[in-house]
Amino acid sequence: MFPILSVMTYIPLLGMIVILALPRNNPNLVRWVAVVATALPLALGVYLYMHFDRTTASMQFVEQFDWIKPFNIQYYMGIDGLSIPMVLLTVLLSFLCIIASWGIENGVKGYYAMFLFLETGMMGVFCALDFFLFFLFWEIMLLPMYFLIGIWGGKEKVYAAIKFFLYTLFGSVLMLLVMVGMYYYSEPHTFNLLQLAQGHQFVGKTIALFGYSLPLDKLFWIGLFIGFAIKVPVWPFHTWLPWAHVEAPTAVSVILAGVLLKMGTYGILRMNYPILPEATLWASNFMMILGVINILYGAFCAMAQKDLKKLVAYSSVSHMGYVIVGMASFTTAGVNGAVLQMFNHGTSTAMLFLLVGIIYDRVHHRWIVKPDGSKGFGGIASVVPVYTGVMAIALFASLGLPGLSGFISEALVFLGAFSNPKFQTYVVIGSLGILLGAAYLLWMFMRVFLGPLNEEHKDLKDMNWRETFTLIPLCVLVIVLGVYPMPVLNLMGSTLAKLLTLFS
Amino acid sequence: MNHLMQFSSSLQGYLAVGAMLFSLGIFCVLTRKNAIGILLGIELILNAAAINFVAFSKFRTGLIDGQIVALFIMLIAAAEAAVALAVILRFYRLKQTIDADEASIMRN
Amino acid sequence: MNKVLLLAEILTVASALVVGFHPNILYASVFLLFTFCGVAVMFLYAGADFLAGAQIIIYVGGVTILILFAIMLTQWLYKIKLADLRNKMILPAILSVAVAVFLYRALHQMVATLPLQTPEALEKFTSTPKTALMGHALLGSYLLPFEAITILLLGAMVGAVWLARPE
Amino acid sequence: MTAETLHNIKLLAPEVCLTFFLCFLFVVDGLFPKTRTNKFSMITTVVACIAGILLTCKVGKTPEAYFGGLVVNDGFTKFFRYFFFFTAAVSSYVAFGSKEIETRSRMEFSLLLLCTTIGMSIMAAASNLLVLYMGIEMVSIISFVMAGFKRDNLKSNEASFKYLVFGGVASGFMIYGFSLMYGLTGSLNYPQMAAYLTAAQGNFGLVFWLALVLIYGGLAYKISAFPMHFWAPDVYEGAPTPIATFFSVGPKAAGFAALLRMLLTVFAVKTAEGNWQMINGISLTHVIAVISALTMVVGNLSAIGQTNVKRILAYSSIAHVGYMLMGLVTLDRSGLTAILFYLIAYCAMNLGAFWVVGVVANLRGREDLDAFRGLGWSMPVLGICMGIFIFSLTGIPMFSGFIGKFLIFGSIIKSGGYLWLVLLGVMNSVVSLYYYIKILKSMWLDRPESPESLKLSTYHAVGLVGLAIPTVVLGLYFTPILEFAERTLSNLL
Amino acid sequence: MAQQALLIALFPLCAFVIQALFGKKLPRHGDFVSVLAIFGSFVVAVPIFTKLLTQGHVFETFQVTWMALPGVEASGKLNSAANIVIGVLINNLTAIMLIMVTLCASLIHLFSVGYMHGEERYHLFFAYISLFSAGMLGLVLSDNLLTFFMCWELMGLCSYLLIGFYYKKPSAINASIKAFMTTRVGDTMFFLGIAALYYVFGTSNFMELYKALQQGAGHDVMIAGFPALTFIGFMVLMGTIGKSAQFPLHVWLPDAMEGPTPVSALIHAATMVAAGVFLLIRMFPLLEASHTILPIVAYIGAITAFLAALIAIVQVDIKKVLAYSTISQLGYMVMGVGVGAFAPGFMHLITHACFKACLFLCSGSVIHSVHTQDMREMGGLKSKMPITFATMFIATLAISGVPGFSGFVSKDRILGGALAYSMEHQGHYLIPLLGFATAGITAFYMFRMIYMTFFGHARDEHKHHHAHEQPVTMTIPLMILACLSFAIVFAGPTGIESIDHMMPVKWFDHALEGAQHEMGIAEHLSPEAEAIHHHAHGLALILSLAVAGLGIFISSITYLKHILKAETLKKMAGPVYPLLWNKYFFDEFYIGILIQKGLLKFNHFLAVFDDKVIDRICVDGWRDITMGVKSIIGRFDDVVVDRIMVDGTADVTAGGGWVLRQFQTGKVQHYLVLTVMVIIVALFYANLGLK
Repeated sequence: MFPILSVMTYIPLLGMIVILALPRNNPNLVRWVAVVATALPLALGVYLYMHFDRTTASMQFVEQFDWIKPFNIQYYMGIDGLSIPMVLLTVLLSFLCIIASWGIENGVKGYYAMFLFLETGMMGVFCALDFFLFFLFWEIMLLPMYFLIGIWGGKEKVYAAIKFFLYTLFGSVLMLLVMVGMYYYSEPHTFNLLQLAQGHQFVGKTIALFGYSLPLDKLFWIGLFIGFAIKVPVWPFHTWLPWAHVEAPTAVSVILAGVLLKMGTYGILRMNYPILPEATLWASNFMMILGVINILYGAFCAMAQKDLKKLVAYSSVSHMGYVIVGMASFTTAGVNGAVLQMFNHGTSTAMLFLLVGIIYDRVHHRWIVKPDGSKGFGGIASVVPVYTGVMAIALFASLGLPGLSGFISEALVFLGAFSNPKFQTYVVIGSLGILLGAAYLLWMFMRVFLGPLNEEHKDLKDMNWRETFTLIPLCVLVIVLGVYPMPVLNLMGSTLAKLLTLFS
Repeated sequence: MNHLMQFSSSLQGYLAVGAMLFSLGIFCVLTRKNAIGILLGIELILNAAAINFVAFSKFRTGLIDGQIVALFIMLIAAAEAAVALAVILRFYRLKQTIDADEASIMRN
Repeated sequence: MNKVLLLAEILTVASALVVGFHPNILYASVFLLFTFCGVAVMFLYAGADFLAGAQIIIYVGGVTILILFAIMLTQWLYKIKLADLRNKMILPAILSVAVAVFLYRALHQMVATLPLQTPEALEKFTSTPKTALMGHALLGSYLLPFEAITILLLGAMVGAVWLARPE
Repeated sequence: MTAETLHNIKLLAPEVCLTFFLCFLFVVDGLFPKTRTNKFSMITTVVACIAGILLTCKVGKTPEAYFGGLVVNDGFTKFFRYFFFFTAAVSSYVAFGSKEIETRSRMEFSLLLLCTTIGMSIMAAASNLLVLYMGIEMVSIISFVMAGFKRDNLKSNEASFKYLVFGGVASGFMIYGFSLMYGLTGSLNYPQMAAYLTAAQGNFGLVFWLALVLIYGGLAYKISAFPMHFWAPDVYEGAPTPIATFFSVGPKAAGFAALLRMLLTVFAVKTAEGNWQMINGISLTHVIAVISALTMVVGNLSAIGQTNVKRILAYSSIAHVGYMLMGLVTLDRSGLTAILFYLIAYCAMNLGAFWVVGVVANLRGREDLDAFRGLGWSMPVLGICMGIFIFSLTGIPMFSGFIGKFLIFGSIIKSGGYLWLVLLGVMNSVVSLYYYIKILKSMWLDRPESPESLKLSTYHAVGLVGLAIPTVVLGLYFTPILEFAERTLSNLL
Repeated sequence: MAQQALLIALFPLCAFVIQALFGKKLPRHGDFVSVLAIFGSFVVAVPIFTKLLTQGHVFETFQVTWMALPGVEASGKLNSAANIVIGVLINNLTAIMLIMVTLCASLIHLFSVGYMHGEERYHLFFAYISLFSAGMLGLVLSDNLLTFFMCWELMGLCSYLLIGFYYKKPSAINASIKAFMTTRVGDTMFFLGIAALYYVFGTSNFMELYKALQQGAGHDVMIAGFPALTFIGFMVLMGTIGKSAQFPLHVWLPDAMEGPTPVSALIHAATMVAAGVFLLIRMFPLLEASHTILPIVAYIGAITAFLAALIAIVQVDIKKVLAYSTISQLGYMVMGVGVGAFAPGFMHLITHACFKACLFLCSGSVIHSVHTQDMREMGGLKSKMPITFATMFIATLAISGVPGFSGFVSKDRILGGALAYSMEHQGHYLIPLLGFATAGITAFYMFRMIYMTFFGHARDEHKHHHAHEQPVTMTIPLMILACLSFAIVFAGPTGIESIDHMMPVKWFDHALEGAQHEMGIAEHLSPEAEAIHHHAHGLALILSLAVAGLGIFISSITYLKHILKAETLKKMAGPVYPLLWNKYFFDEFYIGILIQKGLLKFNHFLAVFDDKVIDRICVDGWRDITMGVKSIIGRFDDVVVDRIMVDGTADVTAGGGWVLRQFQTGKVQHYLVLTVMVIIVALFYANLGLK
């Protein structure tokens, strides 16, 4: 069988090698190679979408063979309903970001090489079904990300990059421990995620720490959760995010917000849920509280921001809170909503970041209110109407306006979460986030786009064809999925249904 | 006195002298500011070990392997002293001093 | 006979004390020589006749002279006073005493329990000349270290020459 | 010469080869002083490789004791001898292009390097206290000279002096400890010592512990573990870079070889399932755990805030010793396999990292972080290789350093105890990123102040890539090495 | 028919898409697209309405699965229990709403063609109102709360866009954001209500809900400590409060008058604000089932009606007067639903839509003509704009509750219902009291408006001079809407039941009876209750006539005849006047205290907290701790470890290894001291272990 997932994963890597071999003085060639190297996975992604069997919860397009025998490590790739939306998101956003990065002028080779490497890592994470392989890809992503932020980022790039790296590494070493622990405490020893998920292996076992005997599965759960929570990011592990998002170049912010954050929640659904269902139930209350805190905290912080990009960054914190809430609800609607929200947030935030990047390219600042208190923008709707229009769509999608994609997922999340009698109070509190989301986004919209025109920006140019091209697919997705979400929802239904049987 | 003489020829006596030399060697190494002084301390420590080996060779095993070790200790001490003095002379040539505390450009 | 040994031991320890405490490095090195001599006597009484000779030749004839040469070459050293050392002596002294205490306790305990040679065997051991035995051992069962030390000495010599040789 | 002696000498074929070459060098140099060139180093590399080949061809494969039990030849010894020859070969290859080693001192350099290599081999093979002492002193004394090899350089001289004093005292402690151990057990040979200790049923008294502590002092000095690590940063910083490269890998591994062998054959006995068990009355695992923890904490924390890259790497090498010691805690095969694997991984990545420092030192004449500024952009191969080494040292997956840590942590988790140590270990690897990344930051994230076109010579590129490739490959596929390490351990005598 | 009915919403939606994408390039900027679309909707709505008229009853549904959310049963089979099904529900209420909305919207579209002529972003205006119409019609057609809510929000969006249509005007954008946010408070709670409903009944479909309620479902469920039905009812009520601008979330509506006048007419008078009431009507069975909610609804309505009416008295902006009157009238409707006068409430919704649309369009006509909204600058326009005057006067009569006009019919019935309610339930006398008072006040301020605008002398000659009657496209809608303000359209020529029953026009009542039957709330009153109701309605008729008359009378003597000076009234009111002028300080409270003092402060606090506390202390904090330790250890050094630390440099960078690095003094003997110390400690430990 054609190893489609591996091909999708490694084409960018191949592209990276080709790019590194190209001469330094021809940036356009480098760019086109990158376009090809991301367009091919995108095309294969479309193929996947067409041929994905929506009726089964089992793994599809599986590739499995032994890799490291002594540890029973396998090269095991496959996708199910949980991974495929993420895979599609990854290939789409990567492709768009390559195009959106056309304006990078220095170190073009390095930039695109790193970017393609990043795509390989992301694809791998979503396809890997062996914990070791997963972890490998998980960490691989860190390296290009560090360089992308650190080299092509903004003023505080170095701090941001190091912070990102340190935080994530902290999370991943915990994950490493859990991985090793799971290997040795499973019978037979395995890293295979599907095998680990069989038979509630870790329930009732204990491990000693400083003389205390701790329940193994809960310990594993916490370790994994922290590892993933940092990526999501769940409060209080979120402080890397504003830095990384703000300092990163536009396309990298898009990938960060669009794909990387999802890895956290994906990981929780892929590992914590099926492998440690008892511990997951045990921790559901805790997750729910964190989710609600995320929603509110992110929203409150976003409201206080003066930097456009930071605002969007904090809005991501808030929106990822919905995902956590949905996941923790253990209801069909909630979990479906959560996964859908992962996809939808990917598209809408990608739009927002792209848009912020576009304006930043033009005026080289992003202040809603400048640090000295004067207006950063104001009234630019009249000079850049198309831009404003697209921004409005992104914004309304983000704040969950019906008819746009954000609403569906948020609605499902809340419907689901409310259907679990344990969590109704949290949902009531969390719903404040809907309100606040509208508040900070509209307030931002008002201050930036509406009102009398700030004369500084009267010569602002509207979007060019390239920028429009990057945004159109996302716009279409946002609207289409807002009206009819089934194209994405039906991918995941069976898988999530099966997942939920563990908790009924 | 007799008792003392008894003691001196016993294993205890040898070990006691070894221990004294060892302690004094440590003291010497730690206190001498003079680089050569440190070397003296090291020699004391090595001699302490040699005494022990010789003593155990006689009282404990009755074999000469302990004495062989002592011989090697001596040889190594000589080699070490040669290298050490070369280093110290070089040190003196570069710094016009052999104060061990002066050798602290690299720290923290 | 035991008197000589006792005297040698006292000489050894006393000289070592001087080595440890005398502010003048020259005196210290000269007293180190006495220590070595004392140790040589002790070796002799422990049945290590060859070793005693080697001790005199290598240490007294070699190492100490080398040291004295070095001191002469760096004659600035006469100026060192005890006062220079004193302010750093408290902690090392405490440490050394602690080491000594531990050694005492340990060795005391050890000697009491250790299976030792019988007096007859001791006597026999002491009276056996060791030179031939040592020679056989060095070229027999201890050939490897013997060969190794030649390489070591070659290396040390080459190295020392490289370091000490003027440009 | 008896047949037995010949048999014994055959065991030493590689070392004899080295010795012959060493004497040859000495003689040639003495006869034709004008012939001194850098090529000596290259020839030394070749000779070290030949020694490796001899080791494969001439040395018996069955585990056996030689020289009446003074040394043993088993997989373990062989493993380390390969390791040392490789290290020596790489080091002299590095030295070939280094300006820090003067042309006129090439003979001395090669000679001393080979002497040390022979010493390390002896250390790894030693099954007798005297031989071990010989080996250690051989490595130490020659190392003192090597550290001060740049004889007109203050730092180098200072390094040499510190190394000398510290090493002299440490070996003094150790030999005193040996004497006590000899007195206690009545033997110098490991098997007899083990037999006595086993028979003593734990009634050793304080003197045993005293001897143990003192012996540990000597060995810890060799591997620069806590509390004998103080010399390492100063010496590495002062020593010429090719020599520091060698120090950070070779003698350290030799120290590990000695430590492991002594621990496993004297203080522990093999159990039926191929693991080891401490002799009754000696439970050192807790102590090892504490030492390991302290070593890595000290190494990692001290490295933060350093600006000299060589010093950073020196501290990091201390930290790595801490990680490796973790593998000893459980005393089972997986842990020891992990240590061996870690050594291999560490060898490649650390040699590589030091090499890069050497290249920069040649280029700029200094090796602080500023000297690295923007070098990634002017010399991408150097930058990429350094990235690989650094990430590997940090323990990021896809690189061999990660696999090393994975195996080490795995072995402890498997045993079910010492979870705190593992936690500390992973936290330390996070902390380590903090200083490692500073190097990469300088190389890639900072731009060079003035654009300069630099070119990395093919000679360096070949070497660096040659070390980077195993670093990556071992990170992705490590089965053969793992099996090799397993085999190595399985016939430990 | 239900499928075709979808076209009603789809036409404007398509118009929106066309306008938004290509409007600028179309001839006339595409206004015809929108107008034709909404007329198309009207045309499609007409057969449904005629069916209602002819058959007295319509009921059609059409459903599709929108989201399939498979669940797994114990057997491992997938099921579709959690699927989300949406569809169209056409019943009597729908039919009436559809015809009303499409008609009003069509007329307003038509009016806009003239009113907005030449405006910047003309095409977008039409796009927005098309989208709005689509939203409203979609809401009316929805058979479930989820799509209902989506359309509801969509209207909120349009409201936001249209209020802020003049986006360069700060007041306009402030008003738009205020409107959106205020309604969103209600919306959020409404959504929670939907979620709760979904939880309790497993559906959000109206018909299924009614059925479940009739079977007594949902009574024993608790949500967050409240009985589920009360919780849902309250949340639904909050939705209404937000959307229909009820007390205390009414603040946005007057500000919404910043939008173009047709928008005010369409959204903030006729349709969108009525959606809240429509929601209450749709959910009436649930409200009734919960028992505790209805009185709250009634009080909210009554209080809103009264307070808003009072504010309207002091307004000088013609649109603001109408805005407050809208709030007040909406209060009536809500009160009507609250007291159980379900049919009159709905009727008032419809009648109010017509006459209020008329009023707004008239005011638009006036504004368009004199270019001001301040009534103090108007006056004497009667002769200049006769058609406008006539139509506006008719509508004013309707709203004031003059017999023969539509407003009278519905208002009288609501008041009757309120009175009956207070008779049935002792203690609730405040509801009818406020209702009647409001009726009087309404008459007063409406006539005040008419008098100030059209009668008397021109207070601003210049503006008066330029005033002129509007073109036909604008007057025709006025006339049609004025015609709909007559009582005969809904009930009978006078609207007084006892008179009209001779020649009954009973279609509305029939339709409502059918609807009530469907919803399971058909009243079967006991004879006593019947008597009370009869009695109350009689009394209410007299009272409402009296208060309306009184209001008109006072207004006339004050503003027409100037017998009573407005200033005198102001003085009589005393401190009440400033209270009214400042709209009870609601805005100050919300914006000044809640938002600026509370929310924003909190946000900044959190942002700082994030930056300073979490980041600095928890993440970078170890540095600070080390810095602290540094000073303590610094002293320790001098005494104990002597010089080991002396050379410790003060300029070492702060870091975790600071302390450790102090041991690395560079002096080899220090190293040895430390080493020996450690060895001794180890020995000590070993010694202890031996004992």
